[in-house]
Amino acid sequence: MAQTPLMLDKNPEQSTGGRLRKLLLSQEVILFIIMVVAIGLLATRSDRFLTQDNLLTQGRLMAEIALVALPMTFIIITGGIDLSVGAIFGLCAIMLGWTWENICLSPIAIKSRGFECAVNMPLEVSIVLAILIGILAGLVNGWFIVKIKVPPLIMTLATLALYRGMAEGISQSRSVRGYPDWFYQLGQGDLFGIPTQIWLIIVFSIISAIWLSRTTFGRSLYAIGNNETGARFSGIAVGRQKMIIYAFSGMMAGIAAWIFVSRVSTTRSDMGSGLELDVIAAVVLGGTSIFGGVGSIVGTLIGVVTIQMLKNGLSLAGVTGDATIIVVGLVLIAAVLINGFIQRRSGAR
Amino acid sequence: LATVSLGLLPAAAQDRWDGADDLPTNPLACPGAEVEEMAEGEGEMMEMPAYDGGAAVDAPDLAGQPIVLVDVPKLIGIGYFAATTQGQQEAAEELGNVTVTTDAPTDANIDDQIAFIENYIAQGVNGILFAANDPVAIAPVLRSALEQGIHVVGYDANSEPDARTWFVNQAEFNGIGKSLIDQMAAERGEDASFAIVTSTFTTPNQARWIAEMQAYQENCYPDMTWLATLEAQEDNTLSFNQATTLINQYGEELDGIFGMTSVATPASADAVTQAGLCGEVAVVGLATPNAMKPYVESGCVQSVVLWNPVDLGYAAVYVMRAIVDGTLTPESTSVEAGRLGELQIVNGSEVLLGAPFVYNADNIDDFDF
Amino acid sequence: MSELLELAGVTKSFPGVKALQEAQFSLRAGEVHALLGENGAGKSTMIKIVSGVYRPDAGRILVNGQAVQFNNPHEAKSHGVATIYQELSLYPELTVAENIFLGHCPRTRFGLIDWAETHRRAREILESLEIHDMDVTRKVGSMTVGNRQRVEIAKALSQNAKILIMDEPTASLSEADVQRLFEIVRLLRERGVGIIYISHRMEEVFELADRVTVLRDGQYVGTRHVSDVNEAELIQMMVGRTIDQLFPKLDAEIGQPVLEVRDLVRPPLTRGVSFTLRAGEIVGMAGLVGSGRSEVAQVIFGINPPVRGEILIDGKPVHIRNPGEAMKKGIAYVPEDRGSQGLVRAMNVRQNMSLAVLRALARANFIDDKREFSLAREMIERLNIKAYSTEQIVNKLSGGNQQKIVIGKWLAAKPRVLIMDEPTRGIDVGAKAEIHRLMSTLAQQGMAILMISSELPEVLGMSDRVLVMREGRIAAEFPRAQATQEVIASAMMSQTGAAS
Amino acid sequence: MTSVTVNQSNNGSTKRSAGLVRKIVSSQEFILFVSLIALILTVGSINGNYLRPNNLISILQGNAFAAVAALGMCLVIISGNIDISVGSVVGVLAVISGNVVIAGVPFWIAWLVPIVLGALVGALIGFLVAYLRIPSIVVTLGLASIIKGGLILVTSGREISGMPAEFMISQFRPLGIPMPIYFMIVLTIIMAIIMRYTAFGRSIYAVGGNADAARLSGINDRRVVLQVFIINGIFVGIAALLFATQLQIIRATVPANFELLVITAAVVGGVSILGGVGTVVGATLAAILLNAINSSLVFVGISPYWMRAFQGILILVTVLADLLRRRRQGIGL
Ligand SMILES: Nc1ncnc2c1ncn2[C@@H]1O[C@H](COP(=O)(O)OP(=O)(O)OP(=O)(O)O)[C@@H](O)[C@H]1O
Ligand SMILES: Nc1ncnc2c1ncn2[C@@H]1O[C@H](COP(=O)(O)OP(=O)(O)OP(=O)(O)O)[C@@H](O)[C@H]1O
Ligand SMILES: [Mg+2]
Ligand SMILES: [Mg+2]
Repeated sequence: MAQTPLMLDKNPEQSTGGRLRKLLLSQEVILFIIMVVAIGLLATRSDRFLTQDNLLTQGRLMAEIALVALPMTFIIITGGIDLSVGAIFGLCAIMLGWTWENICLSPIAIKSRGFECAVNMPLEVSIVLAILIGILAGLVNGWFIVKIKVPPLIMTLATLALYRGMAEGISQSRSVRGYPDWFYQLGQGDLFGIPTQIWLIIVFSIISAIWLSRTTFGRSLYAIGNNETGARFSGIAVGRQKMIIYAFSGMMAGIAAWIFVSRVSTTRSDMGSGLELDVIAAVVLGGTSIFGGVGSIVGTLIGVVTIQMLKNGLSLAGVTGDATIIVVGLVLIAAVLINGFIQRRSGAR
Repeated sequence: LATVSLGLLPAAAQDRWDGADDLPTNPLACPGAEVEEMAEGEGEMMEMPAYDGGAAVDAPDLAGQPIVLVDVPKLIGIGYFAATTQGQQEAAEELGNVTVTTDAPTDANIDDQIAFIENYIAQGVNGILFAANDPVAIAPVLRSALEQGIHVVGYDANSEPDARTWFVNQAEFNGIGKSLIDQMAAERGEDASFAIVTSTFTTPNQARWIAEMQAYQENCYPDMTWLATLEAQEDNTLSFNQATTLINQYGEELDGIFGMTSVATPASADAVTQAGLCGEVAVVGLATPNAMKPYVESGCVQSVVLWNPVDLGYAAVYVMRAIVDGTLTPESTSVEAGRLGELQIVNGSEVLLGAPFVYNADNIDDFDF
Repeated sequence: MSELLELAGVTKSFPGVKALQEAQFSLRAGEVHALLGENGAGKSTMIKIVSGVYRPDAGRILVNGQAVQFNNPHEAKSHGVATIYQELSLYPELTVAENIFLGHCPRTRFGLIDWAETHRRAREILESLEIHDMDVTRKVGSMTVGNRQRVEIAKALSQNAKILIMDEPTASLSEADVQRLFEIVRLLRERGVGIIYISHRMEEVFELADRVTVLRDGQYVGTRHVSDVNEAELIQMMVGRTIDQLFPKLDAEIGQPVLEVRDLVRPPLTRGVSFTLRAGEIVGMAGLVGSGRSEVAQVIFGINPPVRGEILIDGKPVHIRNPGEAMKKGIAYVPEDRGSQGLVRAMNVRQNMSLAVLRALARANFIDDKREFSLAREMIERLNIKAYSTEQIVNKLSGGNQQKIVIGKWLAAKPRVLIMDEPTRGIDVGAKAEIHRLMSTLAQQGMAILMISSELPEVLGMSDRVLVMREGRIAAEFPRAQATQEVIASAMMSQTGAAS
Repeated sequence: MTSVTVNQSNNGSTKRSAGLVRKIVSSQEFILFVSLIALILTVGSINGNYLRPNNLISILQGNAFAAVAALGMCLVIISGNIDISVGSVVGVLAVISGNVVIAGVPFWIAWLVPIVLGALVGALIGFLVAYLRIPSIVVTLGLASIIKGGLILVTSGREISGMPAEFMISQFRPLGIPMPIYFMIVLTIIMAIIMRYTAFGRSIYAVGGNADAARLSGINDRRVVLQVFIINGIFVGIAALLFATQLQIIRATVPANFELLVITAAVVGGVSILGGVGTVVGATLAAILLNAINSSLVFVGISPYWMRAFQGILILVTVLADLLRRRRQGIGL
């Protein structure tokens, strides 16, 4: 195609060298390098750090944040935010335990003191219920954001209080304990010698990554994040997409809550408080732009892992918790700074 | 969604003060004897249940040898746990063959606390001291510590018994409940009406204490009336606002406020002071001396109930040492704890620090934590 | 005669493009100097250099004979350079008055902003622009392109500039507004202001400019006195070839009605619109700014679904509740504001091209890169877009090339009904001719095209039929034969017509 | 909208004043004000004590220092940024000023210290955001945990007490009204004037509304952002001072969820998180309203277990009221 106006000669990105350079300078690669360097340094400080056991345990511990961070990436890419994930997490945890303990199937009723119940609620059903409630909670966010046009930040600030409050109110701040053993398998057990959580992280990450990067749905999220009007004028069902991702966020919060309850074997209404900030930190560290339009699942995972490994590695190196969060804060800022600098230099955006 | 749950409103159990848990209570006998003896008397009178704690699985025998301990309180950065740490260091120095470092999350967050303990298991320490953010949630990780031959001793906030070896109990819940109510009765009469400012309804210790207070009040001071319990997190301003709200709401009716945390108590005292109601509204509660000095000195608060957290930390280290040295076994009925002397063993696997301590204008300046 | 502004050997390149090479330019006090060139020729780049947005890689800038170097727009401003940019740059959340006086509001003696004065002066300026119907306390965000444009001009005037730069100011104005604008420009010229005027509308150049400078592919081609050149020569200079026919309307045989709308209502601006669109037919839609043309288009396209009235496709009534459904019915809409409605500017050419047809391109919702890539290449070729690669971020393309991408994106949807809102706004003669030729061919292939345009020659040149909108209704309809400047213009404005 | 286009034309000064009334009535501030009064009266009718002067004062006082911080937050949000670190900064500044005065420094210097340091911290944030182009949420998230950690590392959480009485500015009660209320009111008025009547105020809206456009029209958007964060820092400093002197003791910890409270106040107050829109008066009213909501729930005897839920609902209601209003006026968010 010699006569095409594509001025191939003038085009840096077409040459393989250019492509390679572009790849090497991509957000994810930079972050990955930063992470590797950090881990490398930490490894020199403690020989317990890069042991299989430790790594597996860390995988277990970061499950909740990782799972919630996936939908958060979607949401932030569309230029939204969900501050209520922590509260939904708590609500789902409570609903899991509460429905299991207090709901009676025949006669259908909410148990009260000395109430005779023939058929109790099966735990399986409670789990499903809890996750459904998570989805519902997410949908409520989504519905108001889309239909009533409440800005995401405000909406989820309000539901942050609302959902947490419901968790407290419904549970009357009592915690539910004593689940059957099979229930703990998920949170405390292994599969092929690897903690179940890690499998879940892998599965959901792959799904989300493909969903975001390879499908029309994913592409439309980027479009929405960059120019919502433009997206709507291009026939993209902006509202529906948004509803979906907020519901997805609620669902993952629910699943994370389930895993968490199964790991710590009790439910409390204050579970997951502050989760939102940890998740957002991981996502932005992962190179997702808080202004929307930019970001990737790979980046987010790197972000999650980096923070987790930092906390763990520093602790193993004998650094105490207060000093650790100082370092985490510094790394967060530094990483984003370096990345932004390189991105601008390479003229990517 | 909201409406659904609001339908459940009446679900709030009314037979129970807000913020009290619903575990069984055993209120102590009504006044007569002195507070201290009562509590200890209790300790002895109780027929000894069997040891129900766990044990470290084939832990190396380090009797008499240096050991490395880690202390994981609920959180770091508050006066109370600064004090327990101080006590631990003191004990470590006395013993000479113990090194203990305190490390914990910066928020009282069970998830983080678990992560910290996991880290120290990986690091490989000889013993773990803990104050649990949640008795059940913390259990699995503690059990895995025991399995890996790490001794586990709790203090301040317990876990499920089998997840640790021993728990150093600062003062039995019913003891605290009793002395708080007695204080209130002493200051504002046996028909006082009072309100409570607590941290959150989910904090186990506070919930226990409130339950025990209720039980004790109901059978010893039936004429007292409980008005309300408000949550104030661990937050100064909120505690202050809540206390102020109570004062404004109940006006004359309110005779006293119970502060259930070292945050709520001083804040309530301040609210009373700033409302100019010192003497009319009593503030009774749990708090560290430093936090209360201004109010005790100004006379707005007569006395503060608390065990000595320094001693608590101190005892915890001695208990741990005793376990390692084999001098504290499931059969023991008491354990020797340095300057604290012999400590009683109660309810199976708990070491009782002693009776709650009452600070007042005379002695409060002797303490710095 | 004194040179107010002089550029020599100015060079500026961006990654992959030499936007300007050794360009030169000069401006005298009290002259209107037109700057011509194809899309991507470097006009905007040049004026952005003059107004301190970009720093030249090489070259000299002289203001009143002294060499200057503008490090930022502020410095340029302080040298009396005021600019109206091609992409409007207003603050939607601020009021008209605030926008006009931003940064230099009249103050009280306490140094606080004097709102009464600000509003008065704002009205004054708008008056001087013959705009009587604009509320200076209204938020700009809620106004039309046309009206925002006016605010832009008022803004530039408010800082009595010595050098006024207008980058395609008339692109979004309808004839009437253009005339008003010209009066102002002439007025300013009297006052001795030097005006750099960029436009793709030849007739404007001849009507307004004293001199004209032509750029091609970033290089200086030449400067002429308007009196010494004719259109053909200028086009020759711009595109390096002659363009036979500007409005190449090929006649297609007109088939069955494809789209029919029956008294469509959607307050406030669509108040009962009916018309029919046949296969192979190009219908032009004229009207004043605010007459509701875009609104009608957007109602049909489902962006603001109608509250009353019906839409028929092939005679069958259809319900269109959102753009997605409109597309399924074979309707495509090329919006008037490419910046905010047409493009996702941070995305690259390929992604924009495929945006409207993603589902079609995809296999089971998985995007098929190959197809997407080839689609992009095909369109770049077909519309002869100046982009160095399918991966170039559209934001960095010149205005005209951006517009071509919007059109390409909708052609990709292979619509049966194509609604184009100001399709050639800001597009150079060459490209314009291409697009018009394209429209003709599409019509020949049986596509039904509704062309909203504020450029009467275009409407006259391209339409089989002309609809004239006024105040949300179809005021008149003319077959090609009877359609003339005069009848249409009068239909646009007649009695209550002229905006207040 | 078309109605809007009617009432311009140069002659109508009367029309304009009429328009003014309508503007006020249909403003977010007005809505907040009305709902505040409505709330107070309803609760008052249920429990008379609620209307006692003391309680009304407490309602104003409760969030006064949060309101002060919210004023700064408004600027930050309007300029298109956010500050997650207010809580930590307030915490650390309070401790510092406490220690300073304990160390025997004259109390008025101890008053200035947090304000000056606040400005410096603000300058740092502003520099990172404006000149190194790190998104403000990242900077402040990071800073929050840095400060928090640092605070614990240094103080290990020991309370500070024994500050001299003349230092306790929050406890002064000129005319029987607590000092924080004066601060809240005066600062709100000052900010309102700055935002409406100074070029700087305008340029904040401009930068928040369309930073590129601002740059093109010669506004130094970076300097504006820097200044915004410095001013915010000053307000945070003042809030810290009020916080520090509120009680006889200063706890060396970060006030929990303080940033959430402040941000909520700002956005409920009608500041669009998208930047470019908002009023400071609204934020102050919102801060007061939030506190009123808390205490009123106690007064009407809502089960404390359900309080947080009700707070959430009430916040949502206020926000929705504002949105409907915007809808009616056809103002996009
Ligand atoms: N910021 C930028 N980065 C990279 N390339 C750019 C940038 N701005 C302009 N260009 C390129 O420089 C060339 C000139 O662009 P410019 O906008 O000056 O053209 P123009 O004459 O204004 O065209 P039009 O009439 O369509 O506006 C184009 O090829 C464009 O792609
Ligand atoms: N005099 C006016 N001042 C301000 N805004 C106006 C005025 N007249 C109409 N509008 C606004 O313009 C919009 C309608 O313009 P619209 O773009 O539909 O008309 P148009 O004929 O398509 O004009 P354009 O040539 O800009 O496409 C409405 O949103 C209306 O609020
Ligand atoms: Mg241009
Ligand atoms: Mg239009």
